[in-house]
Amino acid sequence: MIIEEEIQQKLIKNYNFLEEKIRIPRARRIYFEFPADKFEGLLEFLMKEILCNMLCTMTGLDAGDTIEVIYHFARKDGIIVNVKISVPKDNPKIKTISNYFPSAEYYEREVIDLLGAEVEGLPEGSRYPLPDGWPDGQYPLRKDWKSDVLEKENK
Amino acid sequence: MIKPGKMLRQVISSAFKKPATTRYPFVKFDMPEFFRGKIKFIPEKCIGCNLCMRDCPSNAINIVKVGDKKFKAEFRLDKCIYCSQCVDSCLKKALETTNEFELAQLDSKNLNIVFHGKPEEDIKTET
Amino acid sequence: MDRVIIPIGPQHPALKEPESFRVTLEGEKIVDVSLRLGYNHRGIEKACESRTFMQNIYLIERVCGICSHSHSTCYIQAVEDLAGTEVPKRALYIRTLVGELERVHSHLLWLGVAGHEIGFDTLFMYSWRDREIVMDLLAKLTGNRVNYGINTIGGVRRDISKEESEEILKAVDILEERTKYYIEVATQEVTLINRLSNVGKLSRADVELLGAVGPVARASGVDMDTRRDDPYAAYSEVSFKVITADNEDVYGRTLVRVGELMESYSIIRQVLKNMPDGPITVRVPRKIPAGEAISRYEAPRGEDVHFVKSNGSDTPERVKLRAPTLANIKAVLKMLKNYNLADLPIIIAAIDPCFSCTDRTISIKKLDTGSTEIVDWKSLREYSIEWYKKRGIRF
Amino acid sequence: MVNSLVYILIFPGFLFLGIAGMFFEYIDRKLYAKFQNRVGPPWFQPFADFVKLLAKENIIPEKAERKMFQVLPFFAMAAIVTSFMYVPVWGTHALFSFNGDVIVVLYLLSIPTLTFFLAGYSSQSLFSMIGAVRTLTQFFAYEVPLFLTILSAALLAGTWSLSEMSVFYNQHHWLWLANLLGFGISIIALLGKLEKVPFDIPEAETEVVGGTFTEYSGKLLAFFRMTIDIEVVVCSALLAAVFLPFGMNLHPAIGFVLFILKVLSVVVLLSLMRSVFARLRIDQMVNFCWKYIAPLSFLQLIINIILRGTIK
Repeated sequence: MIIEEEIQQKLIKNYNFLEEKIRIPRARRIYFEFPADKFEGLLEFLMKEILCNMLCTMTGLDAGDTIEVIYHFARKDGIIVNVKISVPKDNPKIKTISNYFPSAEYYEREVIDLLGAEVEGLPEGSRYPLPDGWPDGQYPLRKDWKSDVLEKENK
Repeated sequence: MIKPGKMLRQVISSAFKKPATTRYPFVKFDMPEFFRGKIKFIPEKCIGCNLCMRDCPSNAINIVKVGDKKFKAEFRLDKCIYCSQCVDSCLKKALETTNEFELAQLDSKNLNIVFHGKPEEDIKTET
Repeated sequence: MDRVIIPIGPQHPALKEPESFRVTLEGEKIVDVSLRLGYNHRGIEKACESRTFMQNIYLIERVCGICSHSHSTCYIQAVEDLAGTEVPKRALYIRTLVGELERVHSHLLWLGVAGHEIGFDTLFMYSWRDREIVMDLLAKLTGNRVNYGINTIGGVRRDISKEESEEILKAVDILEERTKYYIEVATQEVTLINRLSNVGKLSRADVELLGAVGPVARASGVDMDTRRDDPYAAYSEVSFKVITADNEDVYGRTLVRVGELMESYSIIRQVLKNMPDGPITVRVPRKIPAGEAISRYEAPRGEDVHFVKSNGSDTPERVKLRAPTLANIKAVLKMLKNYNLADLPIIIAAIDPCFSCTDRTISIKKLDTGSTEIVDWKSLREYSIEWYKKRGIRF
Repeated sequence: MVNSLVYILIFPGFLFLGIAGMFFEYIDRKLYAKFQNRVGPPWFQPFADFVKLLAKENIIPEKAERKMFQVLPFFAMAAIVTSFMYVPVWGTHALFSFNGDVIVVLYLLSIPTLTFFLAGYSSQSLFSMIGAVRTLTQFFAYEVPLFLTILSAALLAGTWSLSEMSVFYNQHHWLWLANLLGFGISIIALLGKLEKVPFDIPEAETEVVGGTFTEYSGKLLAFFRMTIDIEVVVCSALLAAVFLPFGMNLHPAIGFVLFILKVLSVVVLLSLMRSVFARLRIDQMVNFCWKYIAPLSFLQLIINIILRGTIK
């Protein structure tokens, strides 16, 4: 747990509002929340100082009034840094990180399609994973979304 | 060492061997004893706790009470995914897996199997 | 020279699953590729939200047919993390054993597919024949050839007897001999080497930039393996080498995979030798405490990542899975450029793609809105019967 | 008139060649399966495939040139059947022969390849087009060595007629051994001609779906497949007549059995070759043919010129 604590110290040193907010539930797992508007700065800090040079994946979550996006960054030695940002549901705008991690493109498209987030700066491309004829405004992973099939079966 | 036709020797020798293919429909295939195949229900042991119904990932089981401590089980084999979680969940071991795996049917109605607790007359007199 | 765009997929013999590559060709040379994923979206992540933690094991196992143990173990590790379960040692060893057997079967499968993609059908038939040994073994151990269903929250469902472990050791001996033969073939057969080497180059820098994982990364000299970096199950107690190669091409990926097969045999032997006695499962309450957990697993194809969020009830709030293929897909697009059309199948196959892991969506049967008409299975069948009737063919 | 009809329809025309083609296809598939430790198809499988395809609907793409598309399979078949008339079967003499028929046979044999190209081209589908271009590219690579080796055998015999070549080689018993190198080369070239692994590049299914035949279905495909089957017999018979010319002037029945055995040995060689190699890329194939096979066939030519000089 020594390296994890070092990372914690480094993060708190740079962003003192994170004090007491970083959770390390078990070895090699670090979780914290972060304000969305400062995220880009943190990203560079994570890449340069903490050597998180791999993006495991991105998770989109519907948390009631907000949409949460969790970025899972991995280090070479197996430590995962999970950064959660939240944006309001009525204006779900996040900035793309595909200029830092090209592999983020598909994860971001997933968040767009399934949760209705807007990703600024993402290059044009085909949608993923929903079909082209999918109606606008239907976001399957939002909690209030129900497919017709599921409704029928429940009756 | 690079050479063409490395597999030549084995290719020729396998021409004189017995083929590895099992001639399946003509030769019966023995599934291992604990293969997770069709589910068997033993009505005498069932206490109607409905744990299996709750744990089934695909809603394939329906246990109906047909009389005092008597239960009828309906299995939808077309819905079943053969995970046999119900067998694990059952506290009284009223469910068992069999290694029967040839379950294809031409009519989907035949995939609905029902295990009665007692012969039909018994149930009628009781209810 | 004129450029032509040819569609590889959604239906194409080179792809075992529907996925669409649009390839721009200049003669036989590939100059550009664009990709459309999502044909296999089955909505598993959404479906997970309406099932209990227990039921989800079987759902997630069915994300993919080949790496079913990988996905279910990865998910269960996250759930056990949340519940704070101390899984019995013996259960961890059994998980490792099944995981390695699965890796053997997946890599042998890959070897066969790779052989088929370059028109080497004999290799395909031989390696799939040998794969049957592992498949039968898995059926005997777990009760099914593909969806093993060995995992349960808090342990495993079936124990391994003495006779079974002897049987495994015997089978491993046979497989080891066969794998040595395949290594010989891979390093000596001239047509195979000609087709595989210097194809689909991906430099080390590109691997790190594009986030490729698994054998693809290791074949470019990147030394990463979740089994060693983030040990789970019993991997911290067995010794094994992480196989890497510096070829940076499809040939390197082949060598890494057959090398990993040999490592898997050694891991299986160690696991069977050191397997401790004891219980195989502990009871875990149905309701999992609220929280978030992320879990990683080195699937045969690369790193598998699962994220589980619980809200304290018996159903998860969110389950997110990332299969290795999605991480590798950017690298494929990069690898394909400037190679021959003939190399396309093997380059795509070299990442061992599993598109059904990659996509996971909703079965829409009827939605009246939208531009396309979505027809359900029954009316589609009626339509086709009608169509044939008009042409005088009756069923 | 009746004679010609019998020649064309029954022997050695469509019927005989069709049956022989199916028989050798069965042998090839069964052997290929045996080499791969499989069971393989039953004996009637090629015939069943043919009948099944005949019963299927013919689908012609809207964009395709309808006439060309429909005529080509029969055209290819006619060419290949005609060429067989000049190949000696049991005796030293073929049904028809004249001085120069070697060249006619070789050209008639290249017509099916050209029809495959045209078939791909007139289907107007992308995969067919790529397959068609590949067929043609490959054609230029293997055809020269094939021609050279057969012509060098003819050179040694000092005649341009296949029948007279047989007569010559039967008089000079051991001279056919001089052509063994040429036999090897022509087997490799034949793999290219018959589009079999490692040279099945034009119809590599994992790359270009069905190659030239992507758009073909039903009866038309059945006839194309029949053509390929017959091509195997005719090409093997040609190689057997040129490179394995012994025992030609025995009793016709023995000669016929010998002919079948010779063709069989060529077919066995072909299926053995295709089970131990991976498919090459088109550039590798052209390279291989021009770098190794073509010079070797020139060597055979030079050897035969020298031999011819010493015999006289």
